[in-house]
Amino acid sequence: MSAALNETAAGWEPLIVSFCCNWCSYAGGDLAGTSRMSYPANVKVIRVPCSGRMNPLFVLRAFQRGADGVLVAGCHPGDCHYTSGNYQSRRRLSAFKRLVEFAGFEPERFEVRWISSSEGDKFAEEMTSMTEKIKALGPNRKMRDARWQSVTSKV
Amino acid sequence: MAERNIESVNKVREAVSQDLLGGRIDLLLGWEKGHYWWQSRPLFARSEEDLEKLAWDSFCAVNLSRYLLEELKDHDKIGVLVKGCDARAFNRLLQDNMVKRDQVILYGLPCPGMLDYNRLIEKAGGALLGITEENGRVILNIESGEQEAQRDDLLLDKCKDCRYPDPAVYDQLLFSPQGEKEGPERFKTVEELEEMSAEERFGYWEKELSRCLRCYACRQACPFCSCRECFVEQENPRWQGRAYQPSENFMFHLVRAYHGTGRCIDCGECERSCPVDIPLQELNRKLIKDINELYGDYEAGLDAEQEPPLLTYRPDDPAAFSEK
Amino acid sequence: MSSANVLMPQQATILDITEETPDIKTLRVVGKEGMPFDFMPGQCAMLSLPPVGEAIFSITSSPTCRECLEFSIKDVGNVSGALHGLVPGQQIGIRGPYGNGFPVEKMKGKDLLFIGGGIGLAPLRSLIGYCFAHREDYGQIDIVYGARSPADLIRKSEVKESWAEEPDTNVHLTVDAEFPDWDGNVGFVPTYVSELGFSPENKIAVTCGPPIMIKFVLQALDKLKFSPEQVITTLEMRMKCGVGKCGRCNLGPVYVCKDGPVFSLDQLNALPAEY
Amino acid sequence: MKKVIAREKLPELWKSLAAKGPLFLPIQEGPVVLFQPWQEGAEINLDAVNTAVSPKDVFLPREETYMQYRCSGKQLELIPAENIEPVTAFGVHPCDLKAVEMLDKVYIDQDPPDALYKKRRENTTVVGLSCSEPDPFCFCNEFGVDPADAPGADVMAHLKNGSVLLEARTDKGKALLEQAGDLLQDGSKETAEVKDVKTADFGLNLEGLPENLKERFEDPVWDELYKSCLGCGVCTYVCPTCYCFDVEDFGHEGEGQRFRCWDSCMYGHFTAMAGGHNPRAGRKERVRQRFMHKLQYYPEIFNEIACVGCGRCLRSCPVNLDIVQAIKALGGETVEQR
Repeated sequence: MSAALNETAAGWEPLIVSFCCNWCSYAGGDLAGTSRMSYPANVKVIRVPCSGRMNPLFVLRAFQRGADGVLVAGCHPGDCHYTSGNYQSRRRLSAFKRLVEFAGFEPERFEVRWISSSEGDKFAEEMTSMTEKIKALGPNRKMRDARWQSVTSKV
Repeated sequence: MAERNIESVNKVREAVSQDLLGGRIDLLLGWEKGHYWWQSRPLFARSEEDLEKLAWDSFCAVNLSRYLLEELKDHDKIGVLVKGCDARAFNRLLQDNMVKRDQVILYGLPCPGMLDYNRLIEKAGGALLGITEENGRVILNIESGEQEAQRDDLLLDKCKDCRYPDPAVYDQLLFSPQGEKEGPERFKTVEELEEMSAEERFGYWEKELSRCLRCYACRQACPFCSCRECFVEQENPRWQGRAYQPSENFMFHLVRAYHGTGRCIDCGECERSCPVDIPLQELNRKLIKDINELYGDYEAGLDAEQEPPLLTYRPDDPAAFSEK
Repeated sequence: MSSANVLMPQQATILDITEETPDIKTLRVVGKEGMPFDFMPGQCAMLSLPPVGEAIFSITSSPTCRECLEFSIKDVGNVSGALHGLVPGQQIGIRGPYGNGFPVEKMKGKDLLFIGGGIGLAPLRSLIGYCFAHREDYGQIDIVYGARSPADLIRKSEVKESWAEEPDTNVHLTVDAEFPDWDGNVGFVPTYVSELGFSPENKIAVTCGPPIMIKFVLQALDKLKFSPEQVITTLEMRMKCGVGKCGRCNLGPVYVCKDGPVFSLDQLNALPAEY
Repeated sequence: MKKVIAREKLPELWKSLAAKGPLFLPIQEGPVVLFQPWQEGAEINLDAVNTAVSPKDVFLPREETYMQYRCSGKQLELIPAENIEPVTAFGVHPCDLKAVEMLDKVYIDQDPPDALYKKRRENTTVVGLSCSEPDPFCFCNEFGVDPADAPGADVMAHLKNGSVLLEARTDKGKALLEQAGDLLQDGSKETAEVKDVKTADFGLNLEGLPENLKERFEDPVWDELYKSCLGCGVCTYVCPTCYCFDVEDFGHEGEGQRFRCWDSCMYGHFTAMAGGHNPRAGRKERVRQRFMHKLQYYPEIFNEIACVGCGRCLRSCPVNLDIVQAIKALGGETVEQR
């Protein structure tokens, strides 16, 4: 993850880390790609087997290492490849989203979206809209490890 | 001395000694006095002599259920004195399959709430020789005489807004129940924090968490922290660094609290154990409040049969994010 | 007294890496200007490979080898695993030497019995090499070395060929079970020691290996009437500093990193058995 | 050299000291008092008997980076990165300073000296502060500490009615008072209003305890004593004489740093070896290690018990398993008491 999270030297561009469910959202991203729909290069996609695989540690580690926003994308409720993974993650990530907001993160920094494998357009839209929102919000410094920054800025 | 309870401690002793000396239990987990009258520490009683040390007074704050995790390795059947929170802790361990119901005999102690020595001292405004209690009032014996105070004003933070002072699970209830309480200010601080801007809130937590020593007392005292290996000690990947950086402080405390979602019994042992008084309970209570709002009222540890909210779902659940 | 930070490693380079067994590799290491430091057999060094970290390893080469330091390392953890993944020419950090080393002076004029198991040969090899280099100072040398299988014996050719050819030296190899290409002894090291029936007269026994082997070797030596003063072993502990400050490796008031790792059995018997 | 300063002038003094380098002192941080660096607006609390965590932080920081590394290809560059500047520690109570002297024995006197600690120690000017009111947990009298005087201080401060008497004891101390210049008035005729401070009497008898404990490693008392221990590290982190540390790297394959930080013998991973073996695998072994270190191992090497009676473990242990309980359980109790 270290290389993916470097800030570019010239000007600030937000870094969005998107954890995408292998079965729906990641495929949705593929469809967006093959259909030549464009979405911002700010988004770095990490594939997870299911949105139910999401561990809050992943999200916080992304913020520690330089993410300005984190987006989890999974199958629509009812469509989980493993039957109930996204029903579980809806509860877990709802509680987690409120907790990170309670810790002082702006609500826009952490989002969850349902994107199916046929929704290439939605994938592109959500990634674009997340990027725009984070651009408007500015860089995230909360929970970013200052030591990591000093390390990466010199590389 | 804290002489509230000569009679009640005798009653407790009577109840447990039959079982302990009769061999129905091998060990009794209770409390004994510490160096001072306002300190009580865990007692591991195996004999009549041990039982003489037994204490049950307004300073028995330590949650005993947690000790079952270790003691059940060496004992077949253990008796535990349980206050409301200790009983919920027991249910918590039961739900996590850490203990079996028939390994334990629970002696229920409806709890009037435990007193905070610092509050007593503050109230006394000087040397405090001891206290006596009657009918919800505390009489402080100070050098210049006596001073009276409302008991409710002198409780530990963790007891102030306790809603369930009566044990939710027991084999024998030793005193008459206190009844369910309102706990009107339980979420007051959470709500105040919610009112703040994101920046202010972050600043608040950054400052509070900056005191963290990473002593893990909050974790060790906690009945929901019963993992064999905590993420803190995990290697490859190493999630929790040991540096005292704000980033690492947030990592530990957010994940610790989050792991208690739908599992925290609101006993406040984490906060009471913290040597630098970080308001950890507010993180836990935030999660309790949100779970209640989103997925219906749930009090962890009240009913071991009821499915914890993060272990179940309904297809029409609401979400804290947009689902369009 | 030096004012340099003892925790600060110096730069070193890996000359080459030899695969000894499926999970043991030997690394040859040089400092910026030749040998990073002088040392005695039985001493250890901290090797570091950021960002993985630092760990302590015993030096397996003899101090008489002036070209480089050698470390035979078993892949058991983060640092050892990462070291296994390196290639020649890679730079690492090194600091040391740490510990007391073997009592080579006290051993002078004695017959020597070395008993090693598996990776436990690593510190013994340094001492054995030293004794061969000072051959006239020591009497008859017996080396008992064993491993689970022939493939788990380290430094095989050196042990079998060079050592066995040294004057007044016997090498006794053993493996735990029968193997098709193995014509040597089959049996556990402690049993083999008993069978070989060494006399304790004017002899010092030095043993190193897995804790369970050491335990039974000590029993075997006791049966052969070796007194605790005649038996020497070396201990392994988790260490962070190497200089008796970080607080992990103590047996009572004794710190394995600076007062050990080499102890005679009578010394160990007087200490809490917390190892 | 003796000087006097009015209490209301103290903030000016602190400000001027802080302008010259970091100034550590007891600061009210929410509900607790901690020994921390001064900054504008900090609420200094000199009346607190004890800071929640001992001032050892000044000499042995909870986290200290001492190396940076850079890696590219096969190249590895290791760069010393310690950053040690002159500091002032203001308001160190006699027990805590005695404890620092115990750390000195390990970190300076015992070869090889720890350069980082030594440099910090030499670079620190200590302003000791006498105690006027002990709290119920203070029991430094048991260890021969005089709450009214810290012999090792560069400057000894005594709180008086409305003023503070500052007495320089060393050249470093004199320099500190001279720097303060006009803020201080001559105090050569002043005397400290020394009270005979009596700390808690737990009825301990420490005579011969370390010697007695030598044979008690396997004593059954350990089978009971550890039971209430939760296995947290509170006692070790608040303790002024605990000094264990860990070393860890932070960074990625390209660049990063190495630091040392406090560690605790109460943690299971403290002694866990890479292969999985752990010589102190359970809470019993760890509790025994901690108390034996204080009461037997350290005294065996340095001829004094590694406790100064500051009372922090009595105050902070969530289950009241403290050193007094341990000493009593191990027979270090005056016979008449019970």
